[in-house]
Formats: sequence, structure tokens, C-alpha cells
Amino acid sequence: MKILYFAWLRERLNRGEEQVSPPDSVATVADLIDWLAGRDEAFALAVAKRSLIRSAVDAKLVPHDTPIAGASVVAFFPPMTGG
Amino acid sequence: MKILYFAWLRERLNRGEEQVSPPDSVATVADLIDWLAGRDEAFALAVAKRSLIRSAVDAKLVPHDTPIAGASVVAFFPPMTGG
Amino acid sequence: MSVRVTTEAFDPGAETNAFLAGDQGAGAAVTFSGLVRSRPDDPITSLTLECYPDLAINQLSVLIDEAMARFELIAATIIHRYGTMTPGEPIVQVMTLAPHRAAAFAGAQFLMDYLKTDAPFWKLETSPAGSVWVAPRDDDDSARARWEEPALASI
Amino acid sequence: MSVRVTTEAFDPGAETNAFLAGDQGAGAAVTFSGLVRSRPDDPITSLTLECYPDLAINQLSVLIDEAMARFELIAATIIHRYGTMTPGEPIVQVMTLAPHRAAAFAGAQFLMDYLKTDAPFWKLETSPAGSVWVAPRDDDDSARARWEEPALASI
Repeated sequence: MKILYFAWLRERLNRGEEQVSPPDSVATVADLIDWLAGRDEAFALAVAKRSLIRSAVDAKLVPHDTPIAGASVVAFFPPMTGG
Repeated sequence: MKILYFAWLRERLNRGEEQVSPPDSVATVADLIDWLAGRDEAFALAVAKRSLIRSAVDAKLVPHDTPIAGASVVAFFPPMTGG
Repeated sequence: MSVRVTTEAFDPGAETNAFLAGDQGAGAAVTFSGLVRSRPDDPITSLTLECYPDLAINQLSVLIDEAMARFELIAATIIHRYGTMTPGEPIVQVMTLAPHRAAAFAGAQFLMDYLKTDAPFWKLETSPAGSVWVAPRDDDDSARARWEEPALASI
Repeated sequence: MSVRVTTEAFDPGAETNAFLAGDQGAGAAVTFSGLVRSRPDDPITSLTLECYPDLAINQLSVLIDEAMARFELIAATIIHRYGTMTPGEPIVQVMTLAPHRAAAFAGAQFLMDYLKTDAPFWKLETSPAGSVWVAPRDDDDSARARWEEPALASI
């Protein structure tokens, strides 16, 4: 599974993407955030305020309770400021 | 005093402008309409419904109770349909 | 700000670019273009706009001053054509520039709403069946009415 | 309708003219152009937009479909640039075509309001003092909220 990071989240993690292989117990986006936070203190700090983190699964914007079974790409990013 | 007519009012009168010399008793735009109607049946018919007639004095849109003393140009026209 | 009342055709995109060239660090620009409409079920051959230019310039100048002040616009332009035009040709263009989009949109809508009822143009539609003067639309009056305030009673 | 997400600069007026060339007897066209803002009292050197293009195209496509249906638009286009730009450069352009002006204005405002909060772009402002990520504006959330309906919950 590929993970993408954007904007200040990317900067704070010092990477734009990474490959991860979470265990089957990681069922939702929220589980994935918890799992990533458990293995990386910088990530845990950056996502401490979960309400500031938006997520997309396979290029679809989704809430954190969305299942990730079968997903190829999960992206995390701050609130968007387009336009 | 020059009088201008526009749109269907111009068409119905078959003229776009004319010179007139109303007597001093013709004090307002409304008086002028009455005076013009008194001398021209086509005009009287065209302005029968006064609420459909807009007026301008010296290129300023004005209500019918506006004085015309000293005016050089008075215009009459239907409701506008710009844009 | 500027007002142009003309029988010459104008190029909508070129006008927008010329307007944007005056950008002074503003963030938002709105261009409204009004085109000669022709529906397949009710096609017209041409549209002729009659105009009283002296009054048009006076009315549009008051209107644009009001819009500049009311919406704190950085710039605004009105171009209004008259004469005979064919379907698809631009009749009118209103452009506004503001620090934020809400003001730019509101300013352009305000200008168009007043222009429809308060600018001395009259539309004559020509189709194979003949020519008819376009009647004022009731919803143009109600669109104008939503901006109504004592300050504008004189326009 | 079309969505374009690109690092290439675009020409606002040329885009408007290309859009108007598709006019099918429509009467009203609105172009909104969002430019890199720089105020004299708080000048910026450049603005960098980061983008997640795959998601941007998906989000903007859903949004434009919704706008077309909701406002019965004849056509709509969104162009959104990303990368590094200088003050005055166009970032975004939204264009709508409709039979009447109210729909063209509402469609363009709807697209911009959603685009501000729901399109995956992030702004980094660079000034002599350094670079800062632009925070979301509360009034962007309230601008979006005014269109809120169950049908849009999924966007």
C-alpha cells in the first residue's frame, strides 16, 4: 500500500510518499493513522489533532471510518486551500 | 426645446425628434406630455398609459413631476431593456 | 473604472485581459458577458439595440460609482454595445476586480441587475416572422429590487 | 464541460474566448479569475500551490457535474493551476454558460465556493520573511455551507 502526504504534513514528515504493509487488523483509515502513529513519533505528533487531517483512498476523498481493504493508495493532508 | 423619442414610441410617432415651443404654463414633464398629447392624436394614443412612459431631462432620468424650466432636451421612451 | 457605449463589436477575452492588466495585487476578477440569445425552438435572425447614448453614459457612470463604493471594488468596467447584432455576438460586458471573490461577484451582479432596468437601451428582436420589441422581464425588476436602498433611489 | 489541472500558465481572456466559442445560443457567460494576491502592506514574493492531481480531477469532475445539473448550465469549465506563481498571475478560472444571468452567476459562485474547501490544493506564501502555509478561511467554510444540501454531502 502506498501512502501519500501533502503540504505541511509532507514537510513535517520529510517525505511525500512511502510504501507500507499494515497487518489485516488495520481495517479503516482511522486504524491506519493509529498504526502509522505507533511506528513513527513524527507522524504521531503531526496527526495529534485528527480533525486537521483529511484523507483519500484511491483518489477519493473519504471520512476516517472508511475501510481500506483492497486500497492501493491512501493519502493524508491538511484542510484544502484551493481556488 | 428638443424632444427625443425612442423604441416603439419613436416608431409609433414616426419620428425620433422634434423641436417644440410649449407655453410657460407647461411647467413639468407631465404638463409637457399633456400638452404634446393635446396637439397630436398619435402621441395621445401612444402615451395613453402614462406608467409605460419614462422621461429624461437634459440626459438625466427623471420622474414626471420634474420641472422643465430651462431644459434643452426632453426625452420620452418605454421601460428600458438593456443588458 | 470606465464606461463604454459603442456601436463597435468588442472582443470579450481581449477586454478581460486589458482589464486584468490593471490588477493591483487584487485577488478576484469577475467578467459577465451577455450574448445575443437564440434558442433552437425560437430562433432569431438578429437583435437590434436602440440607445440614448448621453443618458446611457450618465446612468452607467452613476451606477459604476455606486458599485465601486458599495462593494469596495478595486476596478470596474461596463461595455455596452448597440446597433444590430447576430446570435452569439457579445452585447454587454461587465468586469469587476476586488480583493475577494464575494465582492467581485456581488459587484458584477449589482451592475447587471441595474443595467437591465435602468440603462436606456431597447431591444428589437428580428425573426423570419418579423420584428418585435422585447418586453421588460418581471424578474429583472425583482433582481434589481433586492439591492434597493434609499441611497439608490435616485438612479 | 471540462476540468483542467495543470502546471502551465494560462491566458484568462483566451480561455474565455475559447469557452464562448462553444456558445449555443446561450445568453449569459460568467468568468471568474482568481489571481495571486499581494497587498502593498503585506507583499508576497511568490505563491506555490501544491496539488494532488488525481484527487483534484475526481473532485472537480463531481463538482462540475453537480453545478451543471443544479443550475441547468449549458457549459462549465474549471482550470486550476499549481506550482509556483508570482503576484497577478492567474491561479484558477471558472466559466459558466447559461440561458440567463442568474444561473450563470450562481453556477460560478457555487464552483468557486466548493473549490476553495474541497479541491486538493494547498497554498504556500513566500515573502522576504519566509514561507508559510495559508490557513483555511472560516468564511470559505460558511460560503460553502450556504449551498449545503443532502445531495452534496458526498462531495
